[in-house]
Amino acid sequence: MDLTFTPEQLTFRDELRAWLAEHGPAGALTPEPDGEDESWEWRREWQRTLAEGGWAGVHWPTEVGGRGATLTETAIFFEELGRSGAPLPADVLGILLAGPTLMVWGDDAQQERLLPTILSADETWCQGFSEPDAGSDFAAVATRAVLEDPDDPESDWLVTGQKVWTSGAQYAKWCMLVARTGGPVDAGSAGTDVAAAAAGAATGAGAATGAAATGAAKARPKKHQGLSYMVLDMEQDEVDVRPLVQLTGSPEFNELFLTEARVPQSMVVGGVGNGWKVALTTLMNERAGLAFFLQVRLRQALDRLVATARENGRSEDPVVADRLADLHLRTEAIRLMAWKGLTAIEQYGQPGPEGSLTKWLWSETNQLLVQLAVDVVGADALSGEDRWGYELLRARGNSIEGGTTEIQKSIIAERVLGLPRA
Amino acid sequence: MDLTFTPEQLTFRDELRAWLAEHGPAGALTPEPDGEDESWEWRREWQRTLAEGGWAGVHWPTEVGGRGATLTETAIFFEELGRSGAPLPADVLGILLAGPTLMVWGDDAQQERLLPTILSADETWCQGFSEPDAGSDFAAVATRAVLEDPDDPESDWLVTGQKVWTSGAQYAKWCMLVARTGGPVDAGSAGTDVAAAAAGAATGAGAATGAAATGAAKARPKKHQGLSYMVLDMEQDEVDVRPLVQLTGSPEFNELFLTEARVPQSMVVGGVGNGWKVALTTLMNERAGLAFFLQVRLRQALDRLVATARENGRSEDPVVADRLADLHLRTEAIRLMAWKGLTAIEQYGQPGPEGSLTKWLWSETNQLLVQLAVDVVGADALSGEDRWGYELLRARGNSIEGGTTEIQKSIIAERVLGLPRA
Amino acid sequence: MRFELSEDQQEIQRAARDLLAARASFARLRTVVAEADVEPTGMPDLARVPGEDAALTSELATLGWTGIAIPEEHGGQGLGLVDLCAITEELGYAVAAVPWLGTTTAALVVQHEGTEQQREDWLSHLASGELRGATTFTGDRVPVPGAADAALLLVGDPDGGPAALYAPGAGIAEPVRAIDPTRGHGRIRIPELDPEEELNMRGEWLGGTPTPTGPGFDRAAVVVAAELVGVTQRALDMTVAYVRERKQFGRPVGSFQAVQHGAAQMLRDVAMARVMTYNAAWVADAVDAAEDEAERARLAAELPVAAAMAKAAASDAGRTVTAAAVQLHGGIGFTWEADVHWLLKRAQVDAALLGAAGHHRRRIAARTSAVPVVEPAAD
Amino acid sequence: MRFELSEDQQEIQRAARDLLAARASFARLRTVVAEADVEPTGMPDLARVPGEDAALTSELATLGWTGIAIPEEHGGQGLGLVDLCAITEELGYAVAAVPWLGTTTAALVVQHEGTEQQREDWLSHLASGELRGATTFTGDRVPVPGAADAALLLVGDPDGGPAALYAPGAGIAEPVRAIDPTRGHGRIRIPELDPEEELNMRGEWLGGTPTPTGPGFDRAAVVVAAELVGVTQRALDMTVAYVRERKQFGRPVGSFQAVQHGAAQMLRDVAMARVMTYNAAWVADAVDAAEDEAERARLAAELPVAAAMAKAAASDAGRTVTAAAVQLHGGIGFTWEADVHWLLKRAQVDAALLGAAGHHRRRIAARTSAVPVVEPAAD
Repeated sequence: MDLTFTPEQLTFRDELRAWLAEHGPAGALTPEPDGEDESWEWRREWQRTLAEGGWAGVHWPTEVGGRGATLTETAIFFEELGRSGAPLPADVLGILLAGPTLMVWGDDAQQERLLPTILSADETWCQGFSEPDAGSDFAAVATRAVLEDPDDPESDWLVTGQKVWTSGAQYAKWCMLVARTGGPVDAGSAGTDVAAAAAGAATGAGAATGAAATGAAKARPKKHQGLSYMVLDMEQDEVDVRPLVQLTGSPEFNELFLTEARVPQSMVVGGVGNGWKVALTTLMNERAGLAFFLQVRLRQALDRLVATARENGRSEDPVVADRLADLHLRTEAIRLMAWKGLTAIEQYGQPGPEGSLTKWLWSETNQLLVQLAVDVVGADALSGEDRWGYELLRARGNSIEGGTTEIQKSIIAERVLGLPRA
Repeated sequence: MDLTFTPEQLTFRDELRAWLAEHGPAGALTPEPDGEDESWEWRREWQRTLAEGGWAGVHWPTEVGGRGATLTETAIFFEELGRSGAPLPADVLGILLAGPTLMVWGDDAQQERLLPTILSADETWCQGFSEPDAGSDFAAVATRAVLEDPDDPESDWLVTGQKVWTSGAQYAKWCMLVARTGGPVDAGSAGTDVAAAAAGAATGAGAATGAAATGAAKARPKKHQGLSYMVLDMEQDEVDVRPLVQLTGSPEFNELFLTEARVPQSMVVGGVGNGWKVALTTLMNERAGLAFFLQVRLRQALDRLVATARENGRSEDPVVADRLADLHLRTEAIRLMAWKGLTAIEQYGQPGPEGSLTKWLWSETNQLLVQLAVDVVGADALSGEDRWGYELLRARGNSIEGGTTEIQKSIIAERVLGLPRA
Repeated sequence: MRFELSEDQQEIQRAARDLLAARASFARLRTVVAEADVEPTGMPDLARVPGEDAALTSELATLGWTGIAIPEEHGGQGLGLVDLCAITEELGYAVAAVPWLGTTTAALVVQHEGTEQQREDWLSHLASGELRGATTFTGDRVPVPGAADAALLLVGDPDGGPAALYAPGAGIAEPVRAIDPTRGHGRIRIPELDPEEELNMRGEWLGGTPTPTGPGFDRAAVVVAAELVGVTQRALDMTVAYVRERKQFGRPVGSFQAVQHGAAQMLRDVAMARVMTYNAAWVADAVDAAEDEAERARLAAELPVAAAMAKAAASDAGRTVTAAAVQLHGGIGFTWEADVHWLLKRAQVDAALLGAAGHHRRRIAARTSAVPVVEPAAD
Repeated sequence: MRFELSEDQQEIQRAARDLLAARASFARLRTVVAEADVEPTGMPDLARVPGEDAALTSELATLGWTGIAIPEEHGGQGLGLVDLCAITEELGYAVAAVPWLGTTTAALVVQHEGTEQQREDWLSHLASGELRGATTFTGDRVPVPGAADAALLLVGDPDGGPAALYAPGAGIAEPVRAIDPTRGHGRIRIPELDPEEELNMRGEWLGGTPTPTGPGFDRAAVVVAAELVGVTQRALDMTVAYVRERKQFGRPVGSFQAVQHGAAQMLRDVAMARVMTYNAAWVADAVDAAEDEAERARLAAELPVAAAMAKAAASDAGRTVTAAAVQLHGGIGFTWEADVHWLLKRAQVDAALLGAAGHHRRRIAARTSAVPVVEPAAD
C-alpha cells in the first residue's frame, strides 16, 4: 500500500495546476456561454488551449503530439481538470477513443491522415455504434455496408442504416462506425455486451437501450465476424444528422441516418470483418482516467450541497446528515476504487472489476445526490431555471448511458465472478 | 370504501374477545413451556381448547364442526388471535390446508375418516411437497409411487423418496404428499412456481430452495400429469423423520425419508394423476386469514421496539425515528392490503395480487424490524439468550419459506402484470 | 369492511378516465407544452397560463369537477374526499395540463380550517373554477402548482403552526418555470409565519386567528398523494406495455428477470401508496360523517397519521416508480420522445409538495406514541 | 500510488490463509462449537473458553500473530495496521474460533492512547497472547468478543470522551452467549464514564487522565472492519460457488439474472468495504511513519473520517452481504448444515462492535466540514 505520489508525479501535478490556474476557469477561461453551438465552440476553443499547452492528449505518445504520460499521470490530469472546474475538451471521443484505436489498428496512411487533427480539434469525431434496435446488443447491428462495385478493387463501401446516441455528430468531421459487411443480421441471439463495454464513456458518448438485457443466449462470437470498423466522412449529403432531444430538453445526442453514405476501402480500420475486435479493444485503459474526472465532479457537487445544507440549516437534521455522510463515503469509495483499478492495470496489464463497479456506483451515487438535493435545497432543485433542477433530470441518464446499470451488474456477475451466462 | 365492521361482525369479534380473555394468555392459557415436545403439546392443548369453544375451524362449515364464518370473520379471528398473544393452533396445516382440500377433493370415505379428527387435534398433519432437488420446481418432484402389484386392483401404492421442510412431521399422523405416479421426472424444465404458491403458508409450512428460480422455461403443464396427491399414514416403519436444524439452532422443520411407504389406493385424493391440480387449488382463500395473524404479530413486535426505544432514549434519535416511522407505515400497509385482498376475493371470487405483495412486504418489513432492533435495543438483540436475538436470526427465513421473495416477484411480474415468462 | 370504491365512486372514476383519455392524451399535452414555449408576440394574453390546457380547464369547470368535494351550499357537489381522490388519480394518470391540485387543495383547506366568512368568500369561486388556488408550506421547498398572483393562496406551517390565507393580488407568488412544464407554478418565498407579526395587506389568518392547523392541510396532502397514485400507475402501465413488446437479444425485454423484478417493485410501491391514500381519504370522510362526537374525535385523531402515511408512501413511490419507468425503458426512456418524462417531472414536484416523505415520517414518528392502534369501528 | 498490499504484506496474508485453511475449516469449527455446548461434568475447566479453539489460539500466539502490530520493544513484531488488517481479514474469512479481535484491538488502544506505564504493564502480555483483551464502547450496545473477567478491558466513549482501562479481575464483564457461538463474549454494562466519578477499583483512565480519546479506538474500528471484509468475502465466495453448481428448472441457479445481480451487489459491497478499510489502515500507518510534524498532524486529522468510513462501509456490508448469502443459498442457506450462518452471526456482532454504521456516519457528518478534501501527498 502506498497512497502517495512520487516526486515526479507531484511535479507533473503542480505544473498542471499552475497551467490550469492561468488558463482554466480561475484564469483566462471565460464562463460557458448559453446556446448549444456557442457552448460547443467554447469547449473546442478550450481544447485548442489545452493542445497549445501540450495538455490535450497527455496519454498520447510524444511523437503524435502527446505528453507520453503514465496512467497515474493521466489520472492526475483528469482529476485536476475536474478539480479546476474546467470542462472536458470538446472532442473527448477523438482523444480517448478514435486516436488510441487508430494508433493500435490504423495503417500508416490512416494514422497520417487522421491523427494530426484530433488534439487540435481541427477535425472532431463522433461514434456510430448504437442503433435503435440493437441497443446493447452488438450482434444486432443492422447498418449495412456494401461495395458499390464488387468487381472494382477500388470500389467504395456504401453504408446504409441508422445510428443513435451520437453526441457531437452535428459538429464532427469523422464518425467511427461499426457496420455489417457480411453475414446476416443476428436479430435473434448471440448477444454480447460489447456495446455497453465499448460504446462510450459515462460522459454520454454512448448509451444502451433496454434496461436489463445482456448475454441472453450462449455466446456465439462467430456472429460478430460480419462487422467492420470504418471511418466515415460526415461531410456528405448521404449523412443526415438529426438532434435527439433528451428529457432534460437538451439535444445532447443525435440520430444519424445513413443512405448509401460513402466510405473508401482505405478507411476500414483493422481489416474487413474485424470490427467487433477493433471496437472491443478500443483501449479501455485510457478511459480509466475519465473516472477521476467524474469522481471529482461528484465530490464538487457534494461539497456544494453540503455548503447549501449548512447555510439553510438542513445539515442539522440528523437524517439529512446521515445521507450526506453516506454520499461522502460513496464518493470516497469511487476515488479509492479508481486508484485501485489503476494499480491493477499497472501491475497486471488489465483492469480489475473496478470499471463496472465504479460506473455503477458513480451513477447511483449521483442519482442519490441530486434526489437528496431536492430535500435539502428546496424549490430551486425543482426549478427549470436552476442547475440543480437540470442535474436532477440529467442524472436519470447516468444509469443508462455507457451501458445500463443492469448490464454492469451482469458484466460483473459473468466476467468477474464467473457465473454461468444468463 | 367502507372500513367499518357490520354489527354482526362486531358481535363476532366481541364474542371472540370475551372468549380469548377467558381462555387465552390473559386468562387460563399458561405461558409457553420450554422444550420442543412440551411446546408442541401446549399448542395442541390450545387447539383442543379452541375446538371446545368452537373456534378451531371458524371458516369450516358447521356440519363438520366449524363455525361457518365468512371471510371477514375469519380475518377477524386471526387478527384477534394474534392480538391476544395466543399461538396458532398446533395443526394449522390440517385446519387450513388438509381439511379444506379434503372438503373439495376428498370422497365421502376420506372425508368421514379424516375430517373429524382435525379440529380436535386428535390426529395432526404435515405436508410433503418440497424436495431437496425440487425446491420450488414442482415439475421436478422425484418421489415415486408405484403399485405394489399392478394386477391387483386392491394393491397399495409404495412411495419412495425424500421430502424436506416438513414441520410437525414428528408428531403428525398424516402427511399430505405429492408423488409421481406416472411419467418421467422432469428434471430439466417446465418449471412452474406452484410449489411456492401452494407449498405452505408463511408460518413455515413450506419453503423453497434456490433463491431466484422461477418459470425458467415455457410452461408445459403436461409434465405435471404424472403427479398424485395422497394421504400418507406416518405411523409406519417405512417413514423416517429426521429433524432439520435451522440456523437458529432449532429443529423447526424435518426431513422425511420414505422407503416403500404404503398408501392405500383409497387414500389418493382427487384421482391418480391429478395431484398438481389438487395441490394448486388447495384453497388459498382460507389462508388469506393468516396474513392478519402475521400482521398483528408484526405490529406487536414494532410496538415492543418503540417502547424500548422510548425507554432507552433511542427514539429521540431522528434517524431511528425515521426508520420506526417507516416500519409503522409498512405494517399499516400490510394490514390494509390484507383487507383489500379480502375484498377482492369477496367481490370477484379470486384473490388479487395482494397475496404475493403482502408476503414479500411482510418478510422484508420483519427483517428490517429485527435489524433495526440491533441498533435500538443493543446487546440484548445480539444475545443468544434473548428473544430479539432469536428473531434476528429467524427472520432470515421469512424471505425463503413459503416461496422466496424472488419467486413472489416473478409471480407478480408474470401473473399479475402479465409479463412474458422468463 | 369493503376496501374498494363504491359503485358510484367507480362510476365517477370511470367517467373521468374516459373523458381524459379523449381530451388529455400525451399528443395533446405536447401541443400544450409547445404552445407555452412559443415566445409571445404583441400583448401578452393574461388569461393564458403557460403549460395549461385552457380548453380542458374550462371544460372541467363546466362539468363541475372543481367543486366536487365542496359543499353544495357553496356551489359544489358535496361529495367526499374519496371521490375527489378517485378523480384526482385519473388526472394524475393523464398528467392533465390543468390547474387542478392547487384549486382543489385550496378549497379543502378553506373548507376545513377557514372561518365561516372565509368559506363564504372563496369556496363558491373555487367551486366554479373561476378562481384558482394554491396550497403550500412555508420554507419555499417546492415550486407551487397553481401559485399565481391571481390565485387564492394558502400557506401553512409544516409543523402544524398557524396558516395564512392570501387573497388574489397579495404579491407573494412569483412565477417560475418548474421542471414540470405541464402546468403553471409559482414560488412563495415565506420562510415562516410569525403569529406576532402582521401579515401582508392581503393576508389574513386562516380560521381568523393564529391557531394551529391541520385537518385541511392533511386532506390536501391526501389529494396530492392521489395524484401521485395516478402518475405512478401510469408509469407502471406504460413500462409493462413497453417491456412486453420491446425485444433485445431475441427476447422480449420483459422476460428478463431484472426487468420483471423491477416492474414488480413498481407495482408494490404503487399498491402501497394506493391503500394508504384511500385509507386516509376514507378516514377523512368518516370524520365528516361521524354523528357521535367521541367517534368523530377518535377518527379526527387518526387522520394526521393516516394522511402522513399516505403522503409519505406516495412521495416515495412517486420518486422511485417514475425513475424505474425511465430506467426500464432504457435509452429511449431518457428522450423527450418517450412520454415517461412527463410522469417523472410531475411526480418530483408532487413528491415535495406539502411535505416530502421524510417530513411525513417525522410526523408519523411524533404521533404514533399518542395514537392507539387503528381498529375498525361499527359502521 | 499503489493501492495494493506490498509483496511482504501479500506474503503474510498468503501464509495466514494457508495456515487457516489447514487449521480452521468449518468442520473444525463445528467440532469446537459442539464441544462448547456439552454440559460440563465435574469441576469446570476454567482455562476453557466456550466456542474457542484452544489449540489454534495457542498456535497463533506461538507464531507471534497476536503481537504483529505491537512494537518490538513490547515483545511484538512492530508491523503496521495494514499488516494486522491483512491477517485479520483471513481470520474473518475462516471465522476462526480464536480470541483475536479483543486482544489485538485492546493492544492498539493501549499502544496509541495509553500512558508509557500502561504500555509497559500490558502490551507484552497481550503480544504473547497470554493475556486476553477486549474493547468496547459504553452503552452496552453489543456482546463484546473476548470480554471476560480475566481479560484486559478497554471501555471507550462512542463520542470520543475519555476512556477507561480495567485490569483483569475488575468484575465488570459478565459472560453471555452471543448469537455468534464461535468465540467467547461478555457484556459490559457501563452506561457512561463520568470524569467526575471514581472508576472501579481495578479501573484507571486510559492515558492517565480523563481526556478525549480517539486514535487507538479508530485503529481498533479499522481492525473490526478488516475482519468484516474477510467474513463478507467468504460469504461471496461461498455463494458464487453454490449458485454455479446448484441447478433449478434445469439451469444453474447462478444463470438467473436475479441471482447474478444479487451476487454483483455483494461484490460491490465487499469491494467498497475493502478499499475503505485498507485506506484507513494506510492512513494510520502513514501517521506513525510521518517524519514531518505538519504532515503527521494532517494525516492524524484524516484518520477519524477514514476509520469511520471504513467501519461504516464494513458494518453495512457485513449485514447485507451475509444476509444475501443466506438468501441466495435458498432453503439450504437457512439450515444449520450450510455454513453461511457462521458468517451471518459473526458479521452481525462485528457490525455493531465499536459502533454500527449509523454511528460512524454521524461521525463522518460531524467531521467532513473540518477536514479538507483528501489529497495524496508526496511519498
